[in-house]
Amino acid sequence: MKLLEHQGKQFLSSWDIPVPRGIVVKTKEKAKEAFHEFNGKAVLKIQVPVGGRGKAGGVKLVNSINDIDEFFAKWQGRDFKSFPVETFLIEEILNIKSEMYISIALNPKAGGLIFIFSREGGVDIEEVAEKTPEKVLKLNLKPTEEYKEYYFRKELRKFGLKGKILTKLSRLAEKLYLNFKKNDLMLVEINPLVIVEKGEIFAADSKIEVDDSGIFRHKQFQEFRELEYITELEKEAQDIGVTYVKLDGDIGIIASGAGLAMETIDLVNAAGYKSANFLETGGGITKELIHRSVHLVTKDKNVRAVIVSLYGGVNPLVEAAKGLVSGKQSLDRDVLIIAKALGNQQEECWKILEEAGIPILKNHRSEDIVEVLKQRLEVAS
Amino acid sequence: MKLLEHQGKQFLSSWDIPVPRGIVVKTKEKAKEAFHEFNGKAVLKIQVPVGGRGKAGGVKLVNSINDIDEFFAKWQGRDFKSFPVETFLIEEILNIKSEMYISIALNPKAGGLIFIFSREGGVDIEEVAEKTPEKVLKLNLKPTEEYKEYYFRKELRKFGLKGKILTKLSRLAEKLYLNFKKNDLMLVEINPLVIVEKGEIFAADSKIEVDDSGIFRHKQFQEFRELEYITELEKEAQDIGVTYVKLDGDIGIIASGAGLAMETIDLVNAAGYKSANFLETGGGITKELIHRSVHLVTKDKNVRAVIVSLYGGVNPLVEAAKGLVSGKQSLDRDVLIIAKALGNQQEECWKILEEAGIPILKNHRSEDIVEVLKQRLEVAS
Amino acid sequence: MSILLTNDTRAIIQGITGRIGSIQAMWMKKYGTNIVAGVTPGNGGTEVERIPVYDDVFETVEKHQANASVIFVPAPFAKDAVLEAIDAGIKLIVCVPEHIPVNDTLIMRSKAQEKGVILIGPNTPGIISPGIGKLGIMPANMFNKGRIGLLSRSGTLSYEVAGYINAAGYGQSTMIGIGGDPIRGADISVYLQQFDEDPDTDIVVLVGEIGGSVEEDAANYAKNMKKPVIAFIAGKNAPEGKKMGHAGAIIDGKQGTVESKVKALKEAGVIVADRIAEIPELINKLYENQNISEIASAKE
Amino acid sequence: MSILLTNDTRAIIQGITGRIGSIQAMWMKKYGTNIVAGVTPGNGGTEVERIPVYDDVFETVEKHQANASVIFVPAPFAKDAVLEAIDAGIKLIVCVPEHIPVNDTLIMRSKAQEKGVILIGPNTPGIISPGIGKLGIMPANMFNKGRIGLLSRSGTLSYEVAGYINAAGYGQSTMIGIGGDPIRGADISVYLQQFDEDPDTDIVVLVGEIGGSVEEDAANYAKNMKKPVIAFIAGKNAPEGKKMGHAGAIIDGKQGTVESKVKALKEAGVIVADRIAEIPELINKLYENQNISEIASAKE
Repeated sequence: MKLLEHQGKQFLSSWDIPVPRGIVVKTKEKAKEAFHEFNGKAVLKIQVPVGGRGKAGGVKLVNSINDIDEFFAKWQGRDFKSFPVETFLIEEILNIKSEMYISIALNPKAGGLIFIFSREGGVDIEEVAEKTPEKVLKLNLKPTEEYKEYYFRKELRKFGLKGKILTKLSRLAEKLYLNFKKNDLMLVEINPLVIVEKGEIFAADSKIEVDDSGIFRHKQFQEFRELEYITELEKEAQDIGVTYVKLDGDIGIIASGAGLAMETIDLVNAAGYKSANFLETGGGITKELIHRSVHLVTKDKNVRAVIVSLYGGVNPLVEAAKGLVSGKQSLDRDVLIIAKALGNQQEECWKILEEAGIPILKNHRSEDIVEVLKQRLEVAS
Repeated sequence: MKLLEHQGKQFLSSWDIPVPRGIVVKTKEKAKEAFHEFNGKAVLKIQVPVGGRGKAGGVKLVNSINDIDEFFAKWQGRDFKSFPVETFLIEEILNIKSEMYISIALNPKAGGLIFIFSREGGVDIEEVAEKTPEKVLKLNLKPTEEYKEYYFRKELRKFGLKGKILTKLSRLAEKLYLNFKKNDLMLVEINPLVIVEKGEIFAADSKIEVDDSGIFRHKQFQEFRELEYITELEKEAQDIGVTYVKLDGDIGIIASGAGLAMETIDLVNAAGYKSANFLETGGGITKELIHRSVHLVTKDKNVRAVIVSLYGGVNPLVEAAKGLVSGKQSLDRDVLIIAKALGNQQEECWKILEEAGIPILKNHRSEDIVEVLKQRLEVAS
Repeated sequence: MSILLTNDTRAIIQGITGRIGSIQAMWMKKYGTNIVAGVTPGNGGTEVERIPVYDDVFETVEKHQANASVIFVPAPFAKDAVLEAIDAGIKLIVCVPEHIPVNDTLIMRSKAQEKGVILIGPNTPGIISPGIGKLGIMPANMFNKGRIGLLSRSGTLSYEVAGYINAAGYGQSTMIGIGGDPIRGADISVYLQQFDEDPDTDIVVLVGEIGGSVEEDAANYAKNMKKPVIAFIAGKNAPEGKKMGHAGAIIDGKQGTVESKVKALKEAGVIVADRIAEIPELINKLYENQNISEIASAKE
Repeated sequence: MSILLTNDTRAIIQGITGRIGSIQAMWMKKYGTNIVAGVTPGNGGTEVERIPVYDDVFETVEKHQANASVIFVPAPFAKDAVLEAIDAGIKLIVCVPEHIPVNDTLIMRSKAQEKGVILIGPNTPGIISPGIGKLGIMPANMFNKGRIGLLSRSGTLSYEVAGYINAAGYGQSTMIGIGGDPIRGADISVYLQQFDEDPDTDIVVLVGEIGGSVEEDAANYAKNMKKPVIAFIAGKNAPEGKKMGHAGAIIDGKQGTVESKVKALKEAGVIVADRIAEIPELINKLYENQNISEIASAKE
């Protein structure tokens, strides 16, 4: 789960990390009202769970009510990278002396965490990292060790930092590290980390990603979960306990594994069709889960056919078959559903589907199910 | 800081460890009222921060209002091992199947913690441990390791435990261990740990000792600190920031170190006098601290003389001298005060004391200060 | 022979009394897997599928010389179950559950590596050595005994690939689902090395997918392998994996796309299949063109 | 020579800019101690008593080859300061603060032992090698150079004993306050061994007190020492130390009283003084009766 900037800053602030004074608004009117508290100038930012908004004009210095009107004209009701822009953050202007970069992230390659710091932060940090890697501190952190503030202090010192600013940064690093572990995060990133004229540091932006699998042990994120910035259909998928991803074709895909789903998409697309979405069921399939999944993938009215591809390991294929039948029968429109199922209980499963008139492929070849799709669609048209 | 039984049980309960249903009362009337909630029988226990009350009749099964009258007649307003009996706990009777012993304690010898368990708990646990050490599990726990529930399970299994009761105990052990570390405890002990007929476990008693030096990072204990079961003079000492221990003679002792205090007591007693108390100043002496210390040790009206023995390392001897003078001058009665001071700034210190007419010994010999005491007291009488 | 799961394997099932654990115990036993015991704390002394159940893993090592374990305890408790197995001296652990917090996996992985334990998963269908046994949830009828070593990030896709291999008349020496989570217990190189040294494996088939760097790591190891490796990467049309903030880009650089993986694999001499259906043919060619052991020695 | 604090010592002061740290820096420097640097994070680049201040300990090791540290940071931060010194490669650490949580001390002690660091304290006056230097808060004028090794649980009592030793015309090779808390960094045996091996120490004087088991541990080590040991135990009339619950009794058995300590020491061949004032006489006797090196070799 990705937190929005203002949500992330709420956490940073609760960890005693200074953030600029800011107000969250949903409407232009509220933005104008809030603007009065910022002495005639402020920064206005769209709140979306994805990067790149700065370069797209989603972050703007506003000096007047006019500027606010313009910003809302540009953004309100629009999408940014397919996320509807619904929330805005209006913030005080910082007296920037320099911009740095700091983060703790999961590092799958090393099987641990990584601490990244650069004295040159901002939107071009990737470029800094690529062109002048010597300017970027990357420290792998072992999962079984406990790193103390002095460890970060020692390493940051080598980048020419000294005195008050050094200890401010090392303490910040330790806070991010401890809270990363304590809260089951995948990423906590502050870019830019702003040093103001007086030497104080501020988190001018915030990117926090929470490990969905760890949320069960963190009440504070369970509330955010409710507010998570996802579509209605993604919410429904969460509720069912499946993963749903929208694409832009007309063939729906339900598969009992992410790999199988991706493979099916590739084959559907290679055959000249386009996938409308994919839904991955994960392990514990029930009749109910499949029933609701069928309804979910067909909510998109473009969907004219659905491929259901299942392997029965933990999944009871008989349950799946029953859910598929009841799901199809309760749809309010006619959608072609074809299935492929192998594994434990495969014969019983096939029998149920055949009796309900759902075409069922009895081998492992996903190429063949796409072939079946092709034939059926050609027949239909 | 030692928690009283009912305070300790409050914590155990907050860690999801079952404790018998109980009510804390201060008066006989409240006890009788509470008794009605226990179906005609209950256990009544005096609440004191010291062991041995069971053998002294401080824990009693009561079957009637009469029993309660008797118990209060015996205890209310009395002392137990010099602690005034002020609070009582009335508790439900458990249907005891067996009594076990479990604890986690600091083990200075091994530089770590120790987990102790015995299937035979109760008041005679020391005897069990001495006579049949094979019945007592003692596990040293290293400070840098993290012990999991399965570690305790594996070790407890070797004592013939199995199934539900085994995992109940191993989970209990893990809870005690984790909370010991988390809360900066010195001891958490449940004796007896009662297994009732249905197989559930209950903490029938509770001994928790908190590390005073760790309390600053535990808000929950700071509240208890206020309620701590200590005398008025001990509270005053805590407030000043010194250690005060009451003895039963007539010579007060103030020393800048526990060892020096003990040595002075030994010499005073060897010379045929008896020490009334000792007050250890610890490190950061101020004028104020010594001033108040002089008042504290002389609050006991038996005190007819005070020996003040100081070494100046961190302690500024000049400050001490000023505090001694102002302390003595503001006393409302005449008490002989003699001093011995060596270390940094010793000359200035001596000068102040001499000018104020306080006898001052200028060498290291505590035997000599006792000699001075002797002479002065003989002159006085 | 096979790798990791062999005739010497004496396996236990942690979480055997659970809903999934008990059903899977039945399937694993039915398949002939040498399951010597089960563990569910609190249920010691009972039985599941005539498998004796103990309160802790240590006891199964003492009494049954257990040396492998498959984990079916719920995700929140999986870490401690794995640590218990490691501490008890188990040397092969198959961690099936999905949704284990990544911080837990980091700890499991570190401890396993420290003690020389091979930890498969988490979020894995497990390991199957056809004809010998299976530790995991894969349907046994998807796999045939043979001389192809199969590694897959995706469980279901491994069944699909095995189907193609079987249909072509081949089979698997061992199939391992390496786990679908971002962090895995054992590195891919561990499995590749095992297959490379296994006298009963001729060819390794690797089923990868977009994201992460497993395939790049595999390419790196494959450079020095004696045996041929065929790879397939799923996800050409999958939406781009979201990088984590700027940090993701700084750590990974340009890795993680299908293109970068295919490039790395090809440069390492790995044969890359464009579609799964091509795999049998590629195997055929390897067997036809020359004796496999010659292939191996030619690369040496 | 002396032990631990010698002419090779290059010491730093952690917490040098604090109220106590800066005053004590002055006293230590005045006494001639080789203080090469101070450390207070955030104050790097400044000076205290003309001692250069750095932001971290590592830098003092790099630039000044520091090998010893005395800690004056407040108790809540002492643990991390000690761990920093250990990680930076410091080999002798004197931890002065009192009221350090015992759980913190346990960690400091473990890490120090793991890395072969001698950690004196916490809650110690420190160490002084008269004529060479002092790391700690003891008033220097209490100690004279000489050939008696002095160990004490109590700071102030060590000054008292040193006074008696000086008055008799002797002095100290080194005095160490081992620390007044229940848990100490270095075990008493470490110091006894150092004194036993030090060519400039003839006799060891140990000042103990009731409670704990340090004196029993010392007795145990003294059995095999070459040099004579004189001990004094304070607290005959002190109120009995409170045992911690039943656990205290189960752990310690009958240890911890003056009687048990005196008994253990005497059985180990340690000379026990009944009063501090007796100590000079006992030293006299040891020197008079025979050549000290003969005493040593006789025990060998």
